[in-house]
Amino acid sequence: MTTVDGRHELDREAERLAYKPPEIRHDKQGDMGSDERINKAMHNFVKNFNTQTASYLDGCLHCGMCADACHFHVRTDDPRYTPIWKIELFKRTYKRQVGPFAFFYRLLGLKRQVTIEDLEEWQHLLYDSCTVCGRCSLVCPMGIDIAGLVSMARHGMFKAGLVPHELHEVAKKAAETGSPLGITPDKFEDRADWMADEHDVEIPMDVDEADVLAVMSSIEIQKYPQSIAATAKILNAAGESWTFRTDGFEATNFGMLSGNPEWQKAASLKLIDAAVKIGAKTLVLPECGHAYMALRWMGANMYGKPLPFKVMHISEYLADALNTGKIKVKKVDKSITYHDPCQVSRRGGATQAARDVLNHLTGDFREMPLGGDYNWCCGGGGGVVTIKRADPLRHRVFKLKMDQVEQTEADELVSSCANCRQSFDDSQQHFGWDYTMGSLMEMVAENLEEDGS
Amino acid sequence: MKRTPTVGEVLRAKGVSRRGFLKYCATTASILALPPSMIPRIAEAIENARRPSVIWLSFQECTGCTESLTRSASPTVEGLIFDTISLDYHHTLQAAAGDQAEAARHAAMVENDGGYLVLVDGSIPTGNPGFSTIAGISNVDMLKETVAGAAAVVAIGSCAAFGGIPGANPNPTGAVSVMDLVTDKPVINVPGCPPIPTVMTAVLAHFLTFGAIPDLDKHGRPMTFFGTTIHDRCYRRPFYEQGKFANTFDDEGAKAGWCLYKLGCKGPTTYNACATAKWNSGTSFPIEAGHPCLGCSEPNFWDAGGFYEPLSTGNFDSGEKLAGAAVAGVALGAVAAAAGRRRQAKFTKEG
Amino acid sequence: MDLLEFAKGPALQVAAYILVAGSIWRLIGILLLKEKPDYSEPRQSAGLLAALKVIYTRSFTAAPFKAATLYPKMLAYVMHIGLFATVFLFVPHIMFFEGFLGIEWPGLPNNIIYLLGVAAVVASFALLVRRLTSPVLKLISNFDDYFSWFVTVLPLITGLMIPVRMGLRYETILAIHILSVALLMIWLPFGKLGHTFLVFVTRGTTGMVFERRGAKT
Amino acid sequence: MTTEQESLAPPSPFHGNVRPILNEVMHAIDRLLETDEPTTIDLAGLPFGPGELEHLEAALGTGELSAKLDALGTSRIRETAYPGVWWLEHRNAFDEVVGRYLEITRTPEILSSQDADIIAGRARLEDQFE
Repeated sequence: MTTVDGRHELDREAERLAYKPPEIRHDKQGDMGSDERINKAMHNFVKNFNTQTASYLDGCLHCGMCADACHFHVRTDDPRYTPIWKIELFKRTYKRQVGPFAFFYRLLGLKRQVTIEDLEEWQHLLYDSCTVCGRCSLVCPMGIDIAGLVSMARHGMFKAGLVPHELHEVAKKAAETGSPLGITPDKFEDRADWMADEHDVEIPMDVDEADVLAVMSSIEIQKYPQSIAATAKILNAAGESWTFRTDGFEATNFGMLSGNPEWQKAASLKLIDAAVKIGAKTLVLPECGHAYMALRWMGANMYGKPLPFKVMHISEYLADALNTGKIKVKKVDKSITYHDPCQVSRRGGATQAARDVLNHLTGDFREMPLGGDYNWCCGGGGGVVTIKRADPLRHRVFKLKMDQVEQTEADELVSSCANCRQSFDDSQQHFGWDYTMGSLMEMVAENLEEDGS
Repeated sequence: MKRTPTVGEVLRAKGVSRRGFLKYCATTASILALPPSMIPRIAEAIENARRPSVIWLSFQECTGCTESLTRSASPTVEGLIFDTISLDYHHTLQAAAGDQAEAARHAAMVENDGGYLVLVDGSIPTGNPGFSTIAGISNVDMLKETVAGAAAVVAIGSCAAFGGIPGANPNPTGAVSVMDLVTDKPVINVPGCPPIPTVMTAVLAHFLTFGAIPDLDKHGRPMTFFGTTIHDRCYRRPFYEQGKFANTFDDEGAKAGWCLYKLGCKGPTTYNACATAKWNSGTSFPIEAGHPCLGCSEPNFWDAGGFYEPLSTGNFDSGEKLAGAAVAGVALGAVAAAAGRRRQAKFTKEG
Repeated sequence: MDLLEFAKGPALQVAAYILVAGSIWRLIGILLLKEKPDYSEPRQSAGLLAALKVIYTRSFTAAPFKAATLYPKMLAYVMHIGLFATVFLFVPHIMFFEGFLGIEWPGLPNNIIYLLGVAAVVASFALLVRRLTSPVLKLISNFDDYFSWFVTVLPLITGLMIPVRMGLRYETILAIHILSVALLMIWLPFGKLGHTFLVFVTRGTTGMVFERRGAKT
Repeated sequence: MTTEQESLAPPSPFHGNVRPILNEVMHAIDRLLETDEPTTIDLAGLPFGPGELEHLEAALGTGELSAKLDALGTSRIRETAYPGVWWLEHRNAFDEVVGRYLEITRTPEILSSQDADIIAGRARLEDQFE
């Protein structure tokens, strides 16, 4: 599928975990001719058109208000970053191929065929400059979920071999090794053992039957391994029958982010199968935004039937455990503000959970201006953080986030998404910023009242 | 050819004073809707105008137009105009009958060749010439013969102007209007069912005063009287703008004299002078009497929708065809969706 | 047959057929596409009520976006309210609807209608200026946007010309007005003006999908 | 019918068309004073609702002078309560109103004896001596 291989090594120095910048970019994968790429893109755009997407694509008024909601447009004033423009090719294909008047569009040539130049240009618009944060979906007077359409448009781009170099490599590695960072089951077990020793915590691994299956993201395993210990501490304190599984531990889903439905499905099924195997009642997702979207809201649809277990984000689990008294925390004497991961709060509906947790942790929780559902994205979601060439744009966008955080004047900044966290870390380094992003879960783990249960 | 006396001479012979003449001119200006500043010019023109010869032909008509014209008993100021014209043939009004009458017509035609006026009321049947004849002459033939030497033709009433009732659907006699048949002479239409008497006399007064036909609109009607709509000059217009309408003929709105639009008033599309000239010696006009305007001075008013249907009502068929359109929409939508799905299936297979 | 009769009769009739058939065509064409079931466990039940909720709530701008979208939103409100009032609350129009619906409803005084109509025209022109000058709108606009603007504004202008007349005869300008409405009716189902009915589908869909997740709608 | 309608008419003299006409009269008086230019308003050309003409007549009132003219029917020429504003009403021999005018002038032209009539009168007078 790809012409680049084996030239990627982890960049262990960077504040975000990623591969080193490619010496030669290969933003086209495979050796397809232009016509074939166009056909692939079009065919795989077309697969996504159903009643919901069709009504969205037919309903746009071209009012342009989505531009005012998009951080990329707000910060650059570049009209190409108008969200609905990002799906222009997708929309055009719909009108030509499947829409109610497609016959006339084709007959009269009303919508220009998509060209290879278009597709190449749109790679930048669909990947580098969209974090699928969904802010635009909230401003749209027609109620069109533009972010959802971007995700679908990526399917066509992937099949046409037009994914940005790094994102494609990461996704490919995830498909091949089960982890975008190449973390093998053995390596995961090693790091879990290390953390068990380091933090003196019992970490059940590969238990045959358990009520709760806990999973992690590679970003945490590699960069924030203390998360493994924190997860264990909390689940142990709550008295859960739980386990990690080496046959299903990776929560990230780069198949989804890069636009390959098959890889997306494979990644989700791995977790689902593991949970089913141990008879789990609950699968607790780690601090990862897109993992929540992938499994909580799309997992069952990959599975083809309802899941036989509950899927919870760790913040939801924590809120539930604290609210029911399963675990208890000491109050920290600090003011805290919270960065909402888009896929968990705005698009996932779990906005309140983190606030419940924070209110247990501090008497001085400070909501950011526009906090909660209208939160500005970290700028790194949707796979953008992996794309090196997008760094200048991403940093530019991060300014909005910095203003938002600074206005709270809070002592601590936490979030519940490792992807946001590495995006913050990277931007912090870039700007020499004061705030360091912390983890909500780790903060809970650090302040557990041991005998409180 | 004997010299016809001027109007001034006629009036003086009748013992009308200069004051009376000025009063007459003022009234004429009023009839012609000319500004009072025109009175001196009118006076001068009328003073020296000569009596034109007029031949009146009646075809498929009800004599309502003649009734309207003669409603004001002589001597009136309007009546004076008829004193100043030479009505040489009018088979309702003239004393002569039969051959004598026809002889009078021919005499007038010969004597005033190229200078006389022909007034026509009633429409002309073309289906069968036998449908309407006078003295054994079909209407078409008599019209053509009489008009040949005329200066102008005045079609009095909606039948002569546009076909009227005889010409209404299904038009059994094949009735047509004067202007359908007369194409080589100026035709002035004075429609109305009947036309306003002063308007009829005003057309004659204009011809008399200025020796020319007045400015006409696209339907051949004098702009002076048919230049604005009933609605434009209706005293109930403010109620229209305020949205105050009579909904039935006996509701409070009707009693309060509100706008009759909802009861089918055709005032907005009807060009006539009723709202200002009024009827029955200036007493009132239909809307003032509480009835919507029927639009009688407009072409084909009999066939232009119901009298009591509001103007803005569309001429829709029943809902059945709309339902048919809906069914067609469902079918087209289903076909389009099926085509879309087929394309999706094909593309999915092709990958 | 004169122009007015043509406008009131065949023109309006054909336009009505196209309006009905085209709208249903488009709706059915969308609704009969494949529909994928959602097996995810809902956070809360969200059926028709959720759809209705969002159909209503999206009529208003969420507070965080108010400042940025104030100008176009105000114009859009004025335009839509003006359009609604002129179409449905002008007494002669109500008569028109009553003619085939058999029901009537109270209208507004004409002077208020004229005022709202003029406001709608002014707002429409301001929106056009915006479309022609804003870099975003210049980029994303196409023929549909401009033509739809034209066919929407045309009946407003021709309608407002009726009381003013502008030297044209009443029945001529009325006929032109009705023909411009016919043009609007013919175009409505096919271009972006389809949002007249699609707005219920798009907002409703989003309402059901996102309320189900308990997410922000 | 009439009583009912009158009772519904507002009591203000500025009813319907009355107001703009009175306004025009006022401007005409100004013109007369400033440039000596007389004005004639033909009331027949104006749309009046029931009772409006009577309102106008009442609003203008009656002044010091009124005259009756007998020529082709009677005419009444009356100064209104506003000097310089004259109410003229022409009737035909059938006593039907054939014209109504408001003249804003010092003396309506029709009141002056006309040369033609003076000459004719003098001729008649001369005949008396024969």
